[in-house]
Amino acid sequence: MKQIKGTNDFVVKFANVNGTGSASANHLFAKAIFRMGIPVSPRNIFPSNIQGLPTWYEVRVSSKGYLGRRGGVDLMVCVNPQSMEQDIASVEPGGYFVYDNTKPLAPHLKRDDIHFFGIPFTEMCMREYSVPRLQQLLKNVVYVGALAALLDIDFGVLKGLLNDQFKGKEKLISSNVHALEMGYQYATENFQCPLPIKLKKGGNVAPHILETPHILMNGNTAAALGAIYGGATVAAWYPITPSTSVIDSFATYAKRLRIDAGSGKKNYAVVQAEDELAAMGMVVGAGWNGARAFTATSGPGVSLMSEFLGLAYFAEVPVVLINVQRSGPSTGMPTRSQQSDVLAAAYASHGDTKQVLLFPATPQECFEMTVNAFDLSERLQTPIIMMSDLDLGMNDWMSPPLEWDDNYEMDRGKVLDAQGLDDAKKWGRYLDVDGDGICYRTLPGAHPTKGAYFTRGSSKNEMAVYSESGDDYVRNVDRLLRKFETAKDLVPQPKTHPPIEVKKPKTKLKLGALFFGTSASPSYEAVEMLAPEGYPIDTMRIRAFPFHNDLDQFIHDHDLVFVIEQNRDGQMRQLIMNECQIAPTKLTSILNYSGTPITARDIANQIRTSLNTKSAKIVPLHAETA
Amino acid sequence: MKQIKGTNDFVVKFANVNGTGSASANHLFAKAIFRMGIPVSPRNIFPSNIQGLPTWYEVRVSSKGYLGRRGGVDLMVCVNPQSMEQDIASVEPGGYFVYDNTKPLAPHLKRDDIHFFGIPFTEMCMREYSVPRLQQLLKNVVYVGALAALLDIDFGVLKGLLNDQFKGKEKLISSNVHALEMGYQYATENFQCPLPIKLKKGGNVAPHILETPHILMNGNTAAALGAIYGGATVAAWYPITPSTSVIDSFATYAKRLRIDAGSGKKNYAVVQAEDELAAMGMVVGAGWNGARAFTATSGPGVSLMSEFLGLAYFAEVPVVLINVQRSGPSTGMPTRSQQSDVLAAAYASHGDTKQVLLFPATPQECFEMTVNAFDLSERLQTPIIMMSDLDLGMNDWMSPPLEWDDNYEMDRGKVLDAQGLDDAKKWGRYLDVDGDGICYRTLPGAHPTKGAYFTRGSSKNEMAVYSESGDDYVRNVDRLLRKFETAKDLVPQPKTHPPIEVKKPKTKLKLGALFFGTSASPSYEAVEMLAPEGYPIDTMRIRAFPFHNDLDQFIHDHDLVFVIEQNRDGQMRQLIMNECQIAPTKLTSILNYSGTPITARDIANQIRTSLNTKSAKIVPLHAETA
Amino acid sequence: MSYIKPKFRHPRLPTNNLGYTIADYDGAISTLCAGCGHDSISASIRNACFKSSLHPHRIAKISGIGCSSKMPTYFLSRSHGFNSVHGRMPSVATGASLANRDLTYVGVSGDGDTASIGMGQFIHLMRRNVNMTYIVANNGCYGLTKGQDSATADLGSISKYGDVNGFDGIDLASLAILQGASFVARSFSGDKEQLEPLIRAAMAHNGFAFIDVVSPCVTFNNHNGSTKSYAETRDHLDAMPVDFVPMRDEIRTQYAEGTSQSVTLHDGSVIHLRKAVSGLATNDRQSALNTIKSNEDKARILTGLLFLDPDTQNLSTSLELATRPLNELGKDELCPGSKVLKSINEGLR
Amino acid sequence: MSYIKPKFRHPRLPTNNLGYTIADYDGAISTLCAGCGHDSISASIRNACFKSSLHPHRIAKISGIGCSSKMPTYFLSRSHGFNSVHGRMPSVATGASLANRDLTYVGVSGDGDTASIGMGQFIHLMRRNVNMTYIVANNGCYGLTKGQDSATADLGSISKYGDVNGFDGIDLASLAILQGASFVARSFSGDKEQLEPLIRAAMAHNGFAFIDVVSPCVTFNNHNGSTKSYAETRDHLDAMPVDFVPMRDEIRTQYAEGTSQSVTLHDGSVIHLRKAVSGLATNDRQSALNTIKSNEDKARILTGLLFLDPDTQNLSTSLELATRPLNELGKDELCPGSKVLKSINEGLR
Ligand SMILES: Cc1ncc(C[n+]2csc(CCOP(=O)(O)OP(=O)(O)O)c2C)c(N)n1
Ligand SMILES: Cc1ncc(C[n+]2csc(CCOP(=O)(O)OP(=O)(O)O)c2C)c(N)n1
Ligand code: SF4
Ligand code: SF4
Ligand SMILES: [Mg+2]
Ligand SMILES: [Mg+2]
Repeated sequence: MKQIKGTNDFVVKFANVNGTGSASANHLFAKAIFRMGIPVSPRNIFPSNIQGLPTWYEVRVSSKGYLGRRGGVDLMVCVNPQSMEQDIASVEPGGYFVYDNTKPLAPHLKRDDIHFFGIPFTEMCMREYSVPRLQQLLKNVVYVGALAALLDIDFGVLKGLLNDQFKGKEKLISSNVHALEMGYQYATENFQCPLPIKLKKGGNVAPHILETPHILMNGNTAAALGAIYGGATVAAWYPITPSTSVIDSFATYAKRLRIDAGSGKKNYAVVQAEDELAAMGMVVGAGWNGARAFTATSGPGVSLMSEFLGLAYFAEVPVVLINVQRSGPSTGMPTRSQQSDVLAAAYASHGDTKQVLLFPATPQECFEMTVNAFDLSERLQTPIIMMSDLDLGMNDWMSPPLEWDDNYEMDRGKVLDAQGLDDAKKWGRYLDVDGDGICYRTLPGAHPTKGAYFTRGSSKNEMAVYSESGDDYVRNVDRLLRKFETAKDLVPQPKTHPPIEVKKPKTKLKLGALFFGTSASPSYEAVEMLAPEGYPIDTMRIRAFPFHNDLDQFIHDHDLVFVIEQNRDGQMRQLIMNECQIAPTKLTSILNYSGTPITARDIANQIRTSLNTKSAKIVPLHAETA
Repeated sequence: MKQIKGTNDFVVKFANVNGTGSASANHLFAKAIFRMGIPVSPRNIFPSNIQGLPTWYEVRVSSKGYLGRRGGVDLMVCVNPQSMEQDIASVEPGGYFVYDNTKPLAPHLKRDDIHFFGIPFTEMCMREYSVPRLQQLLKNVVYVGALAALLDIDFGVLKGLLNDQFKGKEKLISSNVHALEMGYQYATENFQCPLPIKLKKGGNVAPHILETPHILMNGNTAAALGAIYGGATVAAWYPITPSTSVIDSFATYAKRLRIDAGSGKKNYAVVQAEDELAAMGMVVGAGWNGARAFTATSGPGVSLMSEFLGLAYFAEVPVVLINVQRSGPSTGMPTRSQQSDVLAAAYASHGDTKQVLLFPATPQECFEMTVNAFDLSERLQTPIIMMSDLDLGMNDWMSPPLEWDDNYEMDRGKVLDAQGLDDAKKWGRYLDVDGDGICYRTLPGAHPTKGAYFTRGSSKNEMAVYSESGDDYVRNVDRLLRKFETAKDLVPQPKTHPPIEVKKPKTKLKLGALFFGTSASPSYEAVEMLAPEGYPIDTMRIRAFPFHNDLDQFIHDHDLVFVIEQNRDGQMRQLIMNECQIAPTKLTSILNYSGTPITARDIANQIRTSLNTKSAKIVPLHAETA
Repeated sequence: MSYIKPKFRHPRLPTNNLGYTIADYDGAISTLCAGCGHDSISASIRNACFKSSLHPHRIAKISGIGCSSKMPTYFLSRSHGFNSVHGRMPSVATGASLANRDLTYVGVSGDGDTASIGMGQFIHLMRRNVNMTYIVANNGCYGLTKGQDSATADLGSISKYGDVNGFDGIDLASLAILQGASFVARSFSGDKEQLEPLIRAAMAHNGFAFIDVVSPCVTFNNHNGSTKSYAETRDHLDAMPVDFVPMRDEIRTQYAEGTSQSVTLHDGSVIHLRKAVSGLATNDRQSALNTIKSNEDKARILTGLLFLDPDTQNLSTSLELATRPLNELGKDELCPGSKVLKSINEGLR
Repeated sequence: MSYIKPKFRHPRLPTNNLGYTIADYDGAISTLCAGCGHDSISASIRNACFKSSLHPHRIAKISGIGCSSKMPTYFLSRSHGFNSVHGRMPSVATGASLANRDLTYVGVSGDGDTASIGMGQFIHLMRRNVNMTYIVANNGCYGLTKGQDSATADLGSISKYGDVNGFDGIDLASLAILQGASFVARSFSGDKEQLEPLIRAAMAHNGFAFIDVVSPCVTFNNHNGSTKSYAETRDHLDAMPVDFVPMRDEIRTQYAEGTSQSVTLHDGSVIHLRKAVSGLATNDRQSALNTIKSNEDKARILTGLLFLDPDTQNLSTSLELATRPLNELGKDELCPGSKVLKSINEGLR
C-alpha cells in the first residue's frame, strides 16, 4: 500500500468534541513544531456552540513556509465517534488514521488505501486516572504523546512547553508529562516510529524562515496590540464571534501597559455596549471629541453599524472599525471564515458613501494596519475599516516578530488647537483650504471664542451653517470624493513580487492574479504550483480600498487576471469593476465560500480548469469592442 | 425687452414661507390647469422644518405632456422676502416676476431683462380682512387670482375646485372666491392680461393626453393603493420623510375599504413601530406567518433594516419594502430627492446578498409594481424593494387612470397547505424540487404532524436541519443565486421605444440611454431635444433588478450608452457593471445629485458636452484590449 | 450536549385530553452544555404544553440569538420555529401575531438578547401587549459568546475572565411591571413544580405574559453569590484549558410557597430564592414593585407570579382586528376591485 | 420661526462671575414654530448656563434627530454641538464623555428620539451613569415628521389626524428612577422659575441627570386633556390647509411649590401640573415611584426634582479612568515602545 512521505511537509488534522479541552492539547502539538523551527500553521474549525459538537484542528507543516491551507489530510487523529465516518473519508490515499480503539472500529468504515493506527486512549486513561475530569482531559495529552513518537517531535520541546504553561504548578506539569509519555510509549511499542511523514529540526526549512526568530500569534491579538501602539484610548464593542478576542486582548494588554503610573488608574476605557449601534455611536462620539476610538465586530454588526458609518462618513468623524469577517449573510455560520463583507463595508450606509478599507494578510499586517488605521482615520477624518477574517483573526500564524520604530509620531491630522485657531486667517469647518478635500477640524473645549461649530449629518455649508442649498450639498459631497482621491496615496499600496520565470510557457496570454487578506498565502502557493506546469502568473496583493492606480495598471498590463477571494459573488472583482475602468471579461473569479479557508490546491485546480476552458471567453472582449 | 412666449408651455415657480398655507393655494393653481386638460406637473420643494423657512412650488406646463422638470423659470411668484434675491436671479431672461410690493422692491434687486409685476398682496389683505389668520391665509389665494388673469386660467374651474374642497362650508367658499376675485381684478386693472405665456384649453395639447381622462396623484398614494389591491394586511412602519404618506394613505384607504362587513372590525393592521429595525422585524414575522406585509421607509431606515433584510434574504421570507429615496448619505437632506440608495438596497446587508429591486417611474407604476411586489415576494420568497423617491412619491403627477383587472389572482407562490403536505411525496423546506431555486414553504399551524420546520438565518441543510457543513452552505447559497436567475424573467422587463429617426446624424456612433424612475421623464424629453440636433439616441428604461438579458443586449448593440441617474456615484452604472459583462468605457454617467430633480435641459447639456469631448474617451477601450 | 428526552420510554405513554403523548411535544436533541439550566426550561415548556393539552402545531416558537434562543429547537418539533436575529425577536413575534391571531406564541430569549440589544423592542412589545408568552432564560451572562457579563449580571459579580461588573443588574420583572406587562412572573429553571404551572398560566393568559427564569450557565455562570466559594472554584478553573467544559448535572430545586431556599450553582456561588404564595399575585403594579424591591434588599430573588392583570386588551383587540386571521383572507376580502378603483380615479380628477 | 433672543438688548449687559454676558450663551436664530415649547427650554438652558457661570466652550451639546434635537443650534453658539442620528444620542454622548471627562455634556432629545427608537440606548445610558444632563422635550408626538403619536402620548389622546392612541404612554421619569438614574426631575417648558434651577442643579450633578420637560407642540400637540375643548378646536382646524401653522405665543406658567396648576395648551386641551416641594427630593427610588404614581392616578403630572442620589459613581469613576482626559494623552502615555514589543514577541515564541 502506498505511504505518503515527507519531511516537514504534511497536513495533520484532529477530530474532537468541543468543550473537552482538546484545543489546548492540539495547540501544544502545533506549538512544539513551531518551537522546533519548522513552519506550521494550525487552524481551529469549531462549531457555534459551547460543548458536545464536532470540532477539528488542522495543522499544516510546510518546510517552504506556506501558511495557507494546502488541501487534503495526510494524518488524521480522530477521537470523536460522531464524525468518524467523514474523517476517515477525508484522508488522502496512502495517509494515516489514528483513532481511539477502546471500542473496535466498525468494519464498514475501513479503507484499504490508508493506514490505521488504533490506540486505546480512553481505556488507557480510565486505567490510569480515577477522576473523570482527568480521564477526559488527559486523553488529549496522551494522543499528543503518541504523535510525538509517530512524527518524531522533540520530546524536550513538548516538556518545555508544559513547563511554560503550568509554571509553578508542579503537579500539573508532571501529570501532563506522564500522559505524554504514556502515549509516546504506546506508539513506539506498537508501531514503527516515526512514520514516513515526520519532522526534522533544521531539515529542509526555507532559509528566510530560519533566519528570523518567528513568533506565533493570531490576527486579533496583533490588531489589539496595534490599537495599543496606535494610541487607542476608547474601545466600545459588543461581543460577536469571531471579533471578540480583539477587544479581550486589547483589555488584557491595556491593563498591563496603560495604567497611569501615579494614580494606578486607567489611561484607556473599554465599554461593552448594549449592541453594535451603540458601540459605533460611542466610537463616533469619542472620535468627534478627539480620542482615538475603535470597535471590532463581524457581519451582523457591520449591518447594524451602517447608519452610523454613513454619519461618520458625512460628518467626517475619525472612526476605526475592525471587521473580523465570518460567513454571511444574516447569522450565517458564525464560526466559519469568509471575505464576504467587501461590498457591505465599501459602501456601508445608504446614499453615496465610500468607505476606506484595509486588507491585512498576516498578523504583522493586522498590527501595522491597525496602527495605520488610527493615523488614517484622523488624517482623512473618516471611518477606516480593517477587513480581517476569522481565519486570520482567530488562528495562530507564524510571523516575523512585530517591529516598532520609536520615532513613530501619531498623525493626528488637521486639528486646530487654540493656538492654531488664533493663527488661522479664516476658519470654516468644511473649507477645503489645501485642495486635498481634507478640512481643519477643532475639538470641543479648545478655545473660548473660536472654532466652535455644529456637527450634523444633514445639510450644511462650508462654514458648518445649516443649509439646504443644492449647491452647498454638491460642493460638500464632491469634496468628499476629492478626499477619497487623496486617500489613494495615503493607504497601504498593493504589493507585487518579481515575476516567476517559466521555461516553456503553455500560454501566450499574460496572466495575473489579484487577491487580498487570507486568500494571499494559498494564492502564492498556487502560483508557484502552476509555474512549473507552464503557467507564469504575476501577482498583486491588494491592501486597501480606494485602489491605487497601480492596480489599474496591473490589470491593463495583463490579458487575463484571476481575482481570488472567499465569497460567493466575487465582491472584490465587483469593487474593482466599479472603481476602475476595467473590461470585466479580463477578470476571472476564483472563489471559495464554503466557510473553511480556501486551499492552494483548490486555487490551482480552478485556474487550471479556467485556462483550459476559458480561452474562448477571452476572445469576446476584443470582438465586442471591435 | 424680450418676452418669453408660449401657450401651454412654461414653468411657473412660487416662493413662499412654509407653514403659511401656501401649499394649498399653489395646489389649487396646478389643479386648475390640470382640470383644463393641460398637462401640468407641480413640484413641492420644501425645507426640513415645520414653519418659517423658504419653500418653493414649481409648476411645469407642457403641451406635449413632459412631466419631468424642464429647467429654468419663466414666471416667478415671490411672496417670501427671505429668498427674493435668489428668486429674481433664477428667472429666465424675458421672464416674469410677480411679487408683493406692499414694501417697495430694493433697487439693487432689479433686473432689466425680466418683467416685474408688483401687487400689494399684504396691503390688500390687511385692508380686506381683520382676522390675522385670514390675512395670512387668503393672501395665497389672492395671488392665485392674479395668476388667473395673467395666465388666462378658467375662472369657473377655480371656483369648481373651491366648491369641491370646502363642500358644505359655504362661508369658506365665498371668502376664498372673493380673494380670488380680488387678485384677478387687480391684475386685469393694472396689467395687460394675459401675458405672452398663457393657458389654452384644448390648445396644442398632445393627442395622447387628450384621449384619456387623466388623474392627478402622487406616487405614495398610488403605492398605498397598490398595497390595498395587492392584498397587504400588515403594515408596520416608522415615520420618516418622504415615505410617511405611503402608510398614511394606506391607513386611510384601508379604513374605508377593508372593514369586515359583519363585525365592523379591521381586515388589516397598521402598527407604528418603535424604529425601523422593529418595523422590518414585524414585516418579517408577518411574512413568515403568511400575511402580505410591508413597510415604507427612506435612507436611514434602509440602513437600519439591513440586518433584517439579510435575514429575510437568507431565511427566504417574503417582505415588501417601499423605499422612498431622499438625499443621502446619513441624515442627508430629508426633504430633497435622489436616487442614491441603489447599491445600498441591491446589496443590503453583510455577506453575499442580492435583493430584488423595482423601479417605478410613474404613479401608475407605483400602483402596479406594489401589487406586483407582493406577488413577487411570495413567488420568490424574498424581499422585494420598490425604489421610489421623494419626487415621485410626494409630488402630484398627471397619470392615466389606475386600472384593475378583476380576474387578477394573487400569486401566493409555493405554499403547501395541509392537503399539499399530505400529497407531497417528500418535503424539505429547502429542497429545490422544480430546479428554479424556489422551494416549497409551509405556514405555522397548517398541519398537525407535517410541514413544521425551524427557520433560521444560520446554517442549515435542505431539510431545514441545523448544519454547519460547508457543502450544505454552498448548496444553499448557490440555490439562492439560481433563484435570482429565475427572478430575471419574473420581474418587470425594461422598456424600449422605437428608435427616433434623424435626418442628418452628426455622429456615426450608435448611442443609447439608460435610466429609471424619475430620471425617465426628463430623459425622454432630452432625447427628443437632441434628435433634431443630429443625435439619435435609443432609450431603455430599467424597471427592475436583477436585470433582464435585454439590458445586456441593448448595451451590446450600442457604441456609447448614457446612464442617467440622480446620485453622485453613478450607482446604477456600477450595478450594471457588476452584474453584466459590460466594458465600462461604454457607459457614461449623466448625473444630478443636487437634491432637486434632474431637468431635461441639464441632461441634454451634459450629453452634448459629453459627445463633443468624449470621442477621445471612446477609443481607449479598443486600444486597451487590442 | 445534553438530552432532554429520557433515553428509554415506556411503549404506552399516557395521553392528554387531546390524545397526544408527551413525545408529541419533544424537540430535537439539545446541543447545549450538559447541566445547562436552559434545558430544564425546555423540558418545562414541553411538559406545560402537554399538560395543557395544546395542539403542538398550533404553537409557534420564536427566538433571538444565543444559547437560550436555541432552545426552541429542543422542544415541540411539531411547531414551526423561527430563530431570528439577536435582540429582535419581539418585533418578529409581533408581526407573526398580527398575521395570525389564532396561534399560541412562545417567545424564548436570553438576558443578553432581551436586556441589552433587545431592550427597546422588549419594552415596546409590552407596551403593545402582544398576546404571547415571553420567557427569558436569565443567566447573567452571554453564554454563546463565552461568558461576558450581561446587563442583568449583579453589581460586583465576577465574570469567568476575572472582571468585576461595575453596573447594576437590570431587574427585568420590575421593568415589565412598570412598563405595562399584563402578566409578570419569575422562577428558577430547576424548579419545575413552580415553572410548569407558571408557563401554563402564561400561555393561557390573553395578553403579554412575561416569565423571567433564573437559569444558571454551567460554563460561564455570573451570579454574585458567595465570593469565597466562588474564588475557590476559580482557582480550580485556572488550571483547566479554556475550552474544557466539565460534564455537570442540572440543578433541581423544590421548596414550598412562602418559604426561601438557597441554591448553590455549579461554580459554588449561592443564590437565595423566595417563593411567593400563589393566588396572592397582585394587580397593583406599585405594590408588586415594592415587594420585589423589599426582597431584593434582603438579597432574595422573589419568585412566583408577581403581577397579573387578567382583563387586559391585547394588541389584536386594541387594533380592533377582525376575528379571522389576516393570513387567511383572500382576494374577496382584500381586493376592492375595479369598480371601486374607478371611483377612486374619479376623486383624483 | 421664532426668536429666542430679544430683539433689542441694552448695550451694557450684566455679566456673571466669569465676566460673560447672557449674549455669550446665545445660539443661532430658532427655526422652530413660533410658540413651540422647545424654544422656552433653549432659553432656560441658556439662562442656566449663564447663571451658573459655566464657560460656554467647556460645554458640549449632543442631540438626536427631531424638532427637539435641533434645539442645541439655538443656544450656546460657542459650544461644540453634535446633531447625530435619530435615537442614538446616548451612545454618542457616552463616547464623547469617555474621550474627555472634563467637559460638561448636555444631551437634548425628544420623546420620539428617546422613548421610541432611543429606548434601548436611553436605559443603558442610565445604567452606566454617564456624567451628563439629559433633557427630553416631551410633546407626546413626533413634531418634525408631522404629528404622529409618540410612545409618551397619553392613552386615548387624539392626534391631529384624528387617530385615537390605543397604548399607554411611557412615563420616562418613572422609568429613569427604576433604571438607576441618579438625578431625575420633571418640569414644564414654560415654567422657567422651576426649569432653570433644575437645569443648573442637573449640570452641577456629578452623574447622570435626567429632566423630562413637558413641552407643548404648537402644531401637532398630543395631550389628552379635555376632549370637549379639543374637539371644538379640531373642528376649527379642519377648515385650514394642512400646511398652515398659525403664529402662537409661548405658553408660560408660574405657580408655587406644593400647589397645582392647570395649563391650557394651544389646541385647547388642558394638562394638570403639580409642583413638588423642593428640598424634598427623595433618594428612595421606591417612594419616588409611588409619589409619581399617586399623582398620576389623580391625572396630575408631578413636576420638580423627583429623585436624587448625590453620592453616585459616574462612568468615568466606575471605569477607574485616570484624571487626565483621554483625548489629551500623547505618545508617551499611550505607546509602550519597542522594548516592550520585544518582550511581547518573546512571549509569543
Ligand atoms: C447582531 C449580533 N450581535 C452579536 C451577536 C453575537 N451573539 C450571539 S449570542 C449573543 C449573546 C447571547 O446572550 P444571551 O441572550 O444572554 O443568551 P445565552 O447564550 O446566555 O443563553 C451574542 C452577543 C449576534 N449573533 N448578532
Ligand atoms: C432612522 C430615522 N428614522 C426616522 C427619522 C425621521 N424622524 C425625524 S425626527 C423624528 C421624530 C422626532 O420626534 P421627537 O423626538 O419627539 O421630536 P419632536 O420633533 O417631537 O421634538 C423622526 C421619526 C430619522 N430622521 N431617522
Ligand atoms: S454556555 Fe452556558 S448558557 Fe450556553 S449552553 Fe453552556 S451552560 Fe448553557
Ligand atoms: S412642529 Fe411642534 S415640536 Fe416642531 S417646531 Fe413646531 S411646535 Fe415645535
Ligand atoms: Mg444569557
Ligand atoms: Mg416629540
